[in-house]
Amino acid sequence: MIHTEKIFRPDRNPRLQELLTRFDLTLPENTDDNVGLYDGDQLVGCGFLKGNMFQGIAIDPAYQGEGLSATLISALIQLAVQRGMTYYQIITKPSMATMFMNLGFRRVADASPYAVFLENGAGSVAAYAKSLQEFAQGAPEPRACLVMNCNPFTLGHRYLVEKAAAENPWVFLLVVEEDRSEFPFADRIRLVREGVRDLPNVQVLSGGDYVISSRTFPAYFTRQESLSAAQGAMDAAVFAAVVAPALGVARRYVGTEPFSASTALYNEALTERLPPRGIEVVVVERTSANGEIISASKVRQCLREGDWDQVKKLVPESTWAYLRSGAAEHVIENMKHKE
Amino acid sequence: MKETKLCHSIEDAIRACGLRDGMTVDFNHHLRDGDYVIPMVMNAIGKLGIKDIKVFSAGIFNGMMNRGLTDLIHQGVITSTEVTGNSSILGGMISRGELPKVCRFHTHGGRARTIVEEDLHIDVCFVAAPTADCMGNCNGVEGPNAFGSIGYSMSSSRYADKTVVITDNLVPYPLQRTSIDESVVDYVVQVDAIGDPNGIATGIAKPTKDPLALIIAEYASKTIEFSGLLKDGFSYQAGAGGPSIATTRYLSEIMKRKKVHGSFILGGVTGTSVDLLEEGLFDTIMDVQCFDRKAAASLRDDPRHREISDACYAMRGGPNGNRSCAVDSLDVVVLGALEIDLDFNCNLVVNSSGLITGGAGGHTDTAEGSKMSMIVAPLRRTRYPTVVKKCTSITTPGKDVDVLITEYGISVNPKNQELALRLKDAGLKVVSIEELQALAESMTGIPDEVRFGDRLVAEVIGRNGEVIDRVYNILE
Amino acid sequence: MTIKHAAVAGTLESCDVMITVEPSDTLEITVDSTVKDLFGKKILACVEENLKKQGVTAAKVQVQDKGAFDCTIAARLEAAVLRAQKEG
Amino acid sequence: MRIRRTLLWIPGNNPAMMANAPILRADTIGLDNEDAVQPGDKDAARILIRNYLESVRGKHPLELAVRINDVTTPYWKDDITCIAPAQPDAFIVPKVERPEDLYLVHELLTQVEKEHGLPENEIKLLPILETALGIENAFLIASTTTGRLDGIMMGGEDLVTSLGALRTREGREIDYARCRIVSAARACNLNPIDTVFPDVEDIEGMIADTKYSRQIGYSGRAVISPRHVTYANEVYSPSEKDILYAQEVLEAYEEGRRLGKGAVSLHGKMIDAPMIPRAQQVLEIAKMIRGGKL
Repeated sequence: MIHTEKIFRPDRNPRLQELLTRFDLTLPENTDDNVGLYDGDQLVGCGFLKGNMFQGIAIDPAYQGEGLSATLISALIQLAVQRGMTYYQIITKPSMATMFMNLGFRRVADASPYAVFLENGAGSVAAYAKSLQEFAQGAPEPRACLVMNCNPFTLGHRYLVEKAAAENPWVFLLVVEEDRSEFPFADRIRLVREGVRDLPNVQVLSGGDYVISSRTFPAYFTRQESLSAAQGAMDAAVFAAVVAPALGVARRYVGTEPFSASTALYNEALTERLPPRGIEVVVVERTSANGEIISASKVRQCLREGDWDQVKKLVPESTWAYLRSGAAEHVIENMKHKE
Repeated sequence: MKETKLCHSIEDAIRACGLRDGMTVDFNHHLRDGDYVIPMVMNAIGKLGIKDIKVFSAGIFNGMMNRGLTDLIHQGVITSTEVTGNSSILGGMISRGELPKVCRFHTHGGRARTIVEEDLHIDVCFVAAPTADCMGNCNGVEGPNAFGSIGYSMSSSRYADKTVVITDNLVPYPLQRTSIDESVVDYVVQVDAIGDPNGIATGIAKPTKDPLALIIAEYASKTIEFSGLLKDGFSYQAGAGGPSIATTRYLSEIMKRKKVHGSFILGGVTGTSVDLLEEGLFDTIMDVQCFDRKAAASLRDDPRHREISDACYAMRGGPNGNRSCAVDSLDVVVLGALEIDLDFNCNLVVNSSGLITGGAGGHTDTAEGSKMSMIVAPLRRTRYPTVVKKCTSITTPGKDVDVLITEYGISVNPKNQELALRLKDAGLKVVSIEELQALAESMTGIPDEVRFGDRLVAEVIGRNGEVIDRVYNILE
Repeated sequence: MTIKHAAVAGTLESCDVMITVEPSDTLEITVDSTVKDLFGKKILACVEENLKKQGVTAAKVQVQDKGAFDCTIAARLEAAVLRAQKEG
Repeated sequence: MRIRRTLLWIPGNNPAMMANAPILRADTIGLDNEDAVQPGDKDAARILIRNYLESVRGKHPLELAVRINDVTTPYWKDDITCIAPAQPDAFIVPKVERPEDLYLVHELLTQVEKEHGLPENEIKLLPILETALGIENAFLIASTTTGRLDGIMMGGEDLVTSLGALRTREGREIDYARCRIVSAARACNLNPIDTVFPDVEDIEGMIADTKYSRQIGYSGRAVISPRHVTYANEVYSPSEKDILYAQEVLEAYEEGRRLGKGAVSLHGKMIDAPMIPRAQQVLEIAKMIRGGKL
């Protein structure tokens, strides 16, 4: 008799390890809940819930073809609904996509050979595209776009936006909404808004459920060396299939990070995949302060170290004011603790 | 003297054949979902800038579509297909009107007849061959991607203008065991792999544990037992679906118990058929395609297991061709169906939603040729009734169907009163097909009608080349 | 009856249906079904009838059907609505 | 007395299996809201069971029973109040240990019947004895006079835990309980229904165990797999030999009466009064199984 129940201590479960390894997966990290599929006391399948994403789904090949994927996904949906969510996403290998689509998942974007992005439940990519379209109505053309996490908004970001704003009649700036960064989304987008207020042709938008940051892209299912390429491919796929057509955007600006191999791979994936779909990619060298590249990670490092002098050189006035205010205190404290 | 027929690449072979826009190319489908040959050839044709090709293949599987055929249809390289079976991706595209020209569905025998009578002229036949020599002698039983019988290339390789053998196992001349010989081959191409061995046996049911399928199989085997046909010299064919394979297993128990010795098993062959041969229940297997590795190995090793051509399997007589074919000597055939209606008409091509999803295969041929044709099918599939008032599309006419076996009972075509009496005498649960249809409807509710458009997208062709049914585009 | 919070009943297994209900100001029903072409109207009618029976006039109802019979659809809907009443 | 050669468990939260239940050839379907349903789904399953019963009522000759949760759980009352109005043929009550357990169920059931204007005592009760205490109280439980008791079921899997025994294929660890239940059931003229054979794949073992069950007096058993049904039905059905013998017994008895003989013999053995109802029963059962054809 097959039944589902929670896997306690997934990190200490050798049978779970074995199951994931067979699917070339590693244990998803920081998940909220999970479901195990058991034949008696034998674990034969697993799935994890992280936010509204289903991750690490595997079913013992000996038990495949008996409709158990439906049982597993149903149990995950129940968990999600108990947490108040009625919209779910899966990023999975292309070979698994059909199985999920047979269970009612819809394709959002295809980043083969790395991954496919699927969704299910209330809300849809079509509705999202429509809402973007409404934002974009009447904006002058041609339009350019930037997608940023801005954790937090720095002078480096500012430089990139300025450049795009100088070169295009209209610029959309999409801020990644997923709350998995140190700074909460509400603060991040506010700082962006404040930081570009003087640029009249820049429109700041929330990325919604579909603009996936590298932080939300499940790293567990691909080898580390191809992770950035996979993330870039997924970003490109969503951008080309959903964001660009809805916003009427023909150009995307990305910044370099000279010492980050992963950013290079990420940008490479965008440069490779967007132009064939009619979107030009403009790669902008990052600006530097005192010979040091400005990046959000650098800012966070300085904050952790309490090097406020350095921070001041890296961020615009609005961000500086926020960081010095009480609002940011606990965020910075948390950052220090995490270390 | 020709030294070799070897070409460097598939492109070279296509050029050498003189393939042009609007021509027809032929394939076998023996590698099924694992097939690399059809996508390799068609992608090469696309690369050469050739358009408007008709693909005449025994079958098109989703695996092939996913390896590029979908794109080639969108690009106008492939504009129509003529097959005996296809799976959901191509079927869906046809139903939605994505192919500019009308597609056709043949029976296996009808396909051979179309070739032999030259109803359709094949410009180039590409033979996926697991083993071949440089002059084109080839077989399907040896090599890393051995699939067994190569029956569905036998007629087309003979009648096509040009024939190209594609293999991943090139052996020194002359190949000892030859199914298609050099006299019909123009070119040979060696490739890295003709297929993925794991994809070859897909779609073939594992021994089923589904209680429904087992009940259907039990009724089916008892129907055979009491049909009056189960005696020494008995001949038999069954499909590769779960209930069919289970029926064969139950039948073997009955044959052992009653000490009946059969003469031949025909068809698409599964490992289960091989078991019956090896247990000595039958003398011979006549094999036009192997459904799994066990069948392929048996064809290679057991002289009682004989390879036959598509024409020999199921092609009706005609001016150019056959005097007879094997299905005409068949006692019993066990078949499936998507739908069966009150007149016992069977639908194998269009599902209840109106989407093309299958094909006749040997259904129509064996139903007509055999003494007793049996349909094994559940009364309903989830909420879709299988037994319906009227089929969405007709593939095999009811006059050729003798009996329907469902989990709720056995229904005999009124044309076969004798069989009905025999089964009733044996205490089997015989019910009218009207009862079964009403029972199905009482469970599922009365379905809405599928809405078709007015664009003809496909024709279902009978054994003699006659149009049995026309399929129109689906309205979403 | 008012829908207090999101709730779900049923599964995506064959012959079953998964029904999710959520609070909403209006009645909004979406039906997705493997048999939608032939039974879509019947499924919607069944859901509407049973919502009425339970006195639900405002809710967002998501139906993911895998070929369930009416008695199953009614059961899953009833269970989802009851679950949406429960505290916690 | 009902014929219950096989009682097939069907998970109460599985619509696909429920839809197929009528064709699986079990004499009784046991729709299960206990072991086969997880705590979080009991609410949904009982509604599904109720709707299912309503949708198939009168359509099939087979007996439809529902296994509720035991009387120590928070579920059993809801099970009864929700499902009883749909009039299952019987409720199966697990882990019964004392007559009081059955009276509890009986009282609630009677109340629900009254509220819904249903005929009283029509829904039968089938207790499962599956704890050491339940087994020791077998006769007391079997003699409970609620007017609903229609059989006693043996539950081997939970009993093994209760006994601290080890489950084996041979099943000697549950021998005592099996015999005790048959005896108690027969003493009170109730149907004894044996435990499941737990290994779905082991058909040979299942047949051997069923033959043994028949040998010690059971007239039927619970089964967890549709594949076990046919084999178990066969073992519990009267054989051709049994039927012939029963016919001979009745004929000989009739002849003896006609000729005014006090005693008759058949195959050299005396036929006495207690053999007559037994022979009648065999023929009755055979007739029911074969749809009236003997």
